[in-house]
Amino acid sequence: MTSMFELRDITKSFGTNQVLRGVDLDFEPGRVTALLGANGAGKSTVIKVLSGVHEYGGTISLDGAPITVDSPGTARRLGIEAVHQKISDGVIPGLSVAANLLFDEIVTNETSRFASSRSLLPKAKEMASILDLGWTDAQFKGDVDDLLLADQQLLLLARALVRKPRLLILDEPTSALSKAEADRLFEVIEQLTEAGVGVFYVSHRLREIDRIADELVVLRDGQIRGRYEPPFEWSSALDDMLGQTRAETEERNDEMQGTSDVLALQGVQLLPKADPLHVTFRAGEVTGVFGLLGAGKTELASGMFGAAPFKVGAMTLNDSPYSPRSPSAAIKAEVFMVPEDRAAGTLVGDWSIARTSSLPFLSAVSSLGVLNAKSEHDVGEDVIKSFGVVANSAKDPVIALSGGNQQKVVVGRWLKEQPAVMILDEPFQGVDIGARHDLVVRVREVAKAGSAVILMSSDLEEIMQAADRVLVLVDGEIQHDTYLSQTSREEILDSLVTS
Amino acid sequence: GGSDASSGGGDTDSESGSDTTVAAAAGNDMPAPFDEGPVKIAIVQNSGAGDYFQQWTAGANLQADLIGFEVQIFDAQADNAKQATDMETAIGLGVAGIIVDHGQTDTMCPLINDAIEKGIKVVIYDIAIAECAPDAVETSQSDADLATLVLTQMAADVGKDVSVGYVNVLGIAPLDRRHVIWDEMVTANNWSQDFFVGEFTNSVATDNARLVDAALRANTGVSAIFAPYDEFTKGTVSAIEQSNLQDSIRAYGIDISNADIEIMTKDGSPWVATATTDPNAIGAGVVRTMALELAGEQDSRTVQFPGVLVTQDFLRENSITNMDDLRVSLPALNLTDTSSADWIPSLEFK
Amino acid sequence: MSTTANTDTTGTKGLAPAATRAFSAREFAVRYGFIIVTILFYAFFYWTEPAFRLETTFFSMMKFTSVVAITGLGITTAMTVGGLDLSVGSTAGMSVTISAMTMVIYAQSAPLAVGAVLVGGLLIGAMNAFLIVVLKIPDLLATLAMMFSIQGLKLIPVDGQSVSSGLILRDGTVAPGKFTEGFLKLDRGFVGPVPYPAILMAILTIVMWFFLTHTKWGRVMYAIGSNPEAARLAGVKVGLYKAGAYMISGVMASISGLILSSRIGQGDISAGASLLLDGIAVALIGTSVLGANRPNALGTALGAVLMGILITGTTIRGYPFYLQDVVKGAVLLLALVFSFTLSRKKHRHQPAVPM
Amino acid sequence: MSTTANTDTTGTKGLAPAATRAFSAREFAVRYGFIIVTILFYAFFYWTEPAFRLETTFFSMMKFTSVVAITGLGITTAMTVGGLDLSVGSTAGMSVTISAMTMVIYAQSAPLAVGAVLVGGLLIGAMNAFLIVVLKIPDLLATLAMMFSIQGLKLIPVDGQSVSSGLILRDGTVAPGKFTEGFLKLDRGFVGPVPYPAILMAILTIVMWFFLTHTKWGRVMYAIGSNPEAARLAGVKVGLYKAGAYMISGVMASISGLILSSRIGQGDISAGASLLLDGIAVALIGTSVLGANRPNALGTALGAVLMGILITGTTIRGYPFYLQDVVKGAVLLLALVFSFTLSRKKHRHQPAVPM
Ligand SMILES: Nc1ncnc2c1ncn2[C@@H]1O[C@H](COP(=O)(O)OP(=O)(O)OP(=O)(O)O)[C@@H](O)[C@H]1O
Ligand SMILES: Nc1ncnc2c1ncn2[C@@H]1O[C@H](COP(=O)(O)OP(=O)(O)OP(=O)(O)O)[C@@H](O)[C@H]1O
Ligand SMILES: [Mg+2]
Ligand SMILES: [Mg+2]
Repeated sequence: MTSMFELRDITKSFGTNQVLRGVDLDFEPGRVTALLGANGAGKSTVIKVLSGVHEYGGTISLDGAPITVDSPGTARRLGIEAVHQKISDGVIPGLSVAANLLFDEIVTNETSRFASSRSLLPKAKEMASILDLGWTDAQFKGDVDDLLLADQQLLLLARALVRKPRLLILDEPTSALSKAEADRLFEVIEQLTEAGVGVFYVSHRLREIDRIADELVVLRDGQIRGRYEPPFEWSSALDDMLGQTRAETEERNDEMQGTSDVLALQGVQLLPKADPLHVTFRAGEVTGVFGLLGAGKTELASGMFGAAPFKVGAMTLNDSPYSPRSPSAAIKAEVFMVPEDRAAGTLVGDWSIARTSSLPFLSAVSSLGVLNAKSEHDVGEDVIKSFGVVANSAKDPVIALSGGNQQKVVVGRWLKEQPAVMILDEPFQGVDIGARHDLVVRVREVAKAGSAVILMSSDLEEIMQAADRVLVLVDGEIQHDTYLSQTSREEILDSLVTS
Repeated sequence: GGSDASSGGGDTDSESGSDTTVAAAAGNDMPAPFDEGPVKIAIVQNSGAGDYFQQWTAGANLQADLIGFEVQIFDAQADNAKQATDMETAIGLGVAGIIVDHGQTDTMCPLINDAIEKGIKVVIYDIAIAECAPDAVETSQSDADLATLVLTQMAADVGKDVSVGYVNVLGIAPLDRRHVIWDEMVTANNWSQDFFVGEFTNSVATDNARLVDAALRANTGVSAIFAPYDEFTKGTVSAIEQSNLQDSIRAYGIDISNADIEIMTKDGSPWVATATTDPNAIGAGVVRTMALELAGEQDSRTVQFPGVLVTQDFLRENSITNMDDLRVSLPALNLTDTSSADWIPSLEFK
Repeated sequence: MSTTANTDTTGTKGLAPAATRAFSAREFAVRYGFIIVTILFYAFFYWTEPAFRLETTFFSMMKFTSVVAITGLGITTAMTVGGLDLSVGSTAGMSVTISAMTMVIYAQSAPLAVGAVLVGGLLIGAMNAFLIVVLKIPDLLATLAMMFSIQGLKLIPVDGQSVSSGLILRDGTVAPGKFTEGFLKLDRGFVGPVPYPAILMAILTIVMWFFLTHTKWGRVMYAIGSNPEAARLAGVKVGLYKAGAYMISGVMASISGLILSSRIGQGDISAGASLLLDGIAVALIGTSVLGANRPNALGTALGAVLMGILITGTTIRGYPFYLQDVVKGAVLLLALVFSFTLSRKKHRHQPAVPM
Repeated sequence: MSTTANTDTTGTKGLAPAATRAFSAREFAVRYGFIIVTILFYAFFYWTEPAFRLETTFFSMMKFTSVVAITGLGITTAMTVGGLDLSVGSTAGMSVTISAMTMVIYAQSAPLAVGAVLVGGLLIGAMNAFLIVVLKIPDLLATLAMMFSIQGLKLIPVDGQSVSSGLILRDGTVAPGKFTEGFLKLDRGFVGPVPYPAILMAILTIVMWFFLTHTKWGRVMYAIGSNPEAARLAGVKVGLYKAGAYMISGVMASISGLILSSRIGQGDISAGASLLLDGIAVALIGTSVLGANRPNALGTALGAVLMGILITGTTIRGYPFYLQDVVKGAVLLLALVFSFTLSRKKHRHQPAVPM
């Protein structure tokens, strides 16, 4: 029998960089096919081929008949809906939330060509209800830009789900979502599969794959290296994914407990309605700040970094008053931060790895303001080596790296130094297990060497793997503060709810 | 550009100076409509910018004050469409008379006729409207006269059968009139016109300097250049100096101003002669013509203001450094007996 | 539970508060500041200058405004797709020459002249689109190059001369035709007391406003201007829409060219020179009207009206032209302070410097 | 570890192929096409026009080039921080007036005039910076407003007239001073056969090139132009650098003003009018030189030189000015095709976050 969509020997290169080398994939109605692969394996590229973004070699056939997917429009007509990895590739700032929800319908004339903004509202609400997005009218009418990252991701999902396509493609849809939101998404996916929709699901989160996938395909270096039926054989799947390497998932027994207080917050108010919070971060340990989306992690991080100074409250750094009005002030005080949104927060045009890495520390690679190309290049190479970035050389543009490798660069450039405080806001978004492991090791080294490391994440796994001490943040208030050895996953999750 | 009219005339004007004397004292009994109160008129200028129009406007203002006109000035900054709008506005204002200073025939004629139909007297300066608006009074400085004066001088200086250059732009009434004479003189003296360049941009002098400079490289052996508009002449002069040809090439222009005098009298200046009228005096003359027209004493439909020749030598001999010195040395510039009447206080610019 | 999380997260930052904030002094200034400035200026001139009160003054002001406004509408359209059209001034100038040639040199009828001009504008737009969409040249550069080219090209057939009846042709004969009465009516005609150009301006403004805000095409154009990649991924034929926007811009420019031509009554080669900067100015001012923070037709028209009020008012007060420039600049600045300094909104569709 | 995985991937996309690609015909066109065009034009005029071969022609060509080039360098600097400076033309014009006033009306020395002009340019830059950085007005709009304002303001102290010696002041006395010989030397002086302006242009080009590409300040400016938020989060004082860029732009403009003033020899009020568009044109052309795809000093200078070659060459050939515009536009287009149509470079210097 022939399956719904058949991909045969799909190839794709960017310049001389061959990313896909003959990929075969089958998608069946009502089946969830999960794709696992290291950063740069080519997952997003497969998706972009299938959704008509890239030209490609090889054949795609639908119900046995060969087809060509030459544009996103064609893909849609063929019943392929994709939610791409980058949220910024989906939402359209400047248009209302409603218009964004209905944008596909607007383009395909499923709404009247002369529809007024008002007349869009009912349909938009209907769509939002799929994911129980309880937005107010004001929000529906307002600019989509006023939504949080998470809400924007949910909007894009709703937009795709409502179309009940033949094949639904989701590229790391949960990397910005809280657990509850993710669960809701899975329920909907289950409903859709019952209705015969085929789903192509890309994620780094093994638990999610375990939960929803009917089939697991592993991609490495642009080739399929393994296919699995549930229950999935994780150890061998991870081998396929990472080549000979073996990702250690062993118990941790290396907890560090810092002694000297470095950064202390007194009466800081994170969110308008939240109680003031008092907390101290210590050198020599990794403090994980765990909280759902919108809990205030980014507020906390950008407050301490001076990117968005706290309105209420005070801070001391090594017992002297510390109130940075700008990141540059914070950096002078040796407080560093890796921001949450990689594209908007760190990537500069087509800059090479070397340039991107040296940007925060230009004085170090220049004398009397004149830059030293050599030492700059070395900085780049250093980052590549110590973080195992997949790249030819420090001259490669960061933008051409895969998501995970980009993240290694932007985290790595800060860890060359030995800061007093290192803040990482969602540093593992879209980072595969291998890459995450590398990052964790280095981060912990920095802590061991005497920095106070603060790691914000809405993914408990990440906290458990990287942190010594955990703070649970709920609506801008600290609900739980303890060392991991003295608590359990259950206790932490409870502290989320019992507030 | 100095359309600083509403600020009341000559006081802020630089080039006519403040020491003007009223020659024929104001006649005691003025004819209608001047007998009761100030008379409102409008001046609709195509462009008030540049030394020439500045002095023109200044003179007009001084004369207007003496006669008792209340003047509203419109300056279109060389934008013909804007001038049309200005004219409409002026007509709407219900003034007794409108003076139209330069502009495009096709643009202004219909509007001039509108004005005349509405009983507004119209005096125009330097637009060819004889056929299309016969009822308006057409005044002009005699461009033919100016061109003849200076080209005769040029012929005397360089003689026949020589190579000459020409800087001009056609399609602008006065320049066209000067062009006619140029053609005549070229054939008459059997000059060979090696180049004819020129462009009318918003920085005329600089841009034409570029053109002439290039032209001079392409054509060596030119012995004189005629640039019948002082902005052109300025450009020409600086181009000649660029190429260090001041000894071999003479420049001839039309019009004069403080800046021009400085350039002409500077050591080794190639600009040896220009023909001119005093823009101040002309401005005043046009206003006087309007006064006569309103009083019903202007019979002829055309008034021409004669020009005079000013040579480099003359300037040097009388050590003239600015317009005032020039006016002292050349009383003829004052045009006091053109469009004059005993009841009109006429001006002498010193 | 995630739902509750969402609702309260937005509670803390969301739009409900924004709605109430809308009545804070600051928000008020942002929304209405610009309109108030316009009214104040109008009132000021109205009380101080009797001549300004005249109906004739008002309508000749509107005539003046119309050209800038219509050009501005074109630029606005290009701005909605994230571009900018620097060729509008030259296009208007070209239209003046084309119309003059058609009627004067080829002695054709007014309708034909109008047709020729509009087609001309459409072609320029298409050419811009070709450079931008097919040859992938950034908007600013492509239209700048076009600006230079047109400026020169339009003068070749007329040997760089203004075309007016009685023109001597290359073969020495006199040009047979002239500007027809009908054509001259374009600028000089009235409906009651209202001049045609003012009516045209009103109509085009409303049409463009409806097109941009109430139709699919307008929405998609805004989308392209704000996030082209997302639009493309959603299946929008981005190139097609960009092309459309530039063609509209070209046609608008040629329409203002028609009005100019009819106003000047001859193929003035310098016509349209000042139009580009004024057009951009009003289109940019327009983005600040009613706190829209994006290019929009109504704002542009209002910007043009303010510009008209200032020019006319200061002229009647007899300010020298340089003081008029100062006032122009100062008011532009004021409008900008309202929408950018005071407004908290993010701004988009600012023509980025394209590298 | 996964590092091993890397090595095997890297093998597949090793350096060798990338290196070879650099020499594909297309890449070649992108890199050198523009320079070749320049050389071809030069050669063409050189062979066809004896007058063009003259050393004097070459240097007077350089003199005309220098003004545009220096203005372009200023615009380039503003472009590196993601902005654009529309006020350069007026600033140059203002400088002409200021220098004339200082020497003619106040009878001061040339050095003082130069000082006054440079300070003037610096202040304009600071004002632009204030509007953009403090008042948060987008660059295009802020500098547009400044353009209008300066154009008018500069004429107030001189009652809108050109300042030249012999000028009669308001109080009726004759202006005491005149353009000093020393000042006139600025444009008319030579070192050997080389005119000062050409030397000045060369020096400023090299200085700006070094500043932008080899110092940390230049590096940071590019970062800001490309992604201001990223620069800020990397500890850059964005506002400070933007201000710096606009001050440089202002000073550059005032320097070209000085040259103009010395060339015209009087306070011509219309000076600098055509400078804005030419300056932008060369700065934009510059982005395409050597496939840089970002504003850069050398490219800008080269763009100005090409412009100069075209103007001089075509004038010597006796082309009417309108044909020169056509050529200008066509060449600009050609340069653009090289760098944008043929270039495969995806990621250009472009503000990532909308203003
Ligand atoms: N537009 C592009 N231009 C050039 N190279 C690209 C482009 N997109 C992807 N690549 C390259 O293709 C390879 C695969 O990228 P892709 O995004 O598909 O990886 P991925 O599996 O999605 O990684 P991640 O898990 O980090 O998202 C990477 O090496 C990347 O450098
Ligand atoms: N740009 C903003 N303006 C105003 N309020 C905001 C803004 N961004 C977030 N908030 C508010 O701050 C709170 C925390 O948002 P934030 O983005 O910091 O969540 P978070 O804890 O960082 O989660 P994540 O980082 O995973 O998105 C939310 O309640 C949200 O309403
Ligand atoms: Mg991916
Ligand atoms: Mg966050």
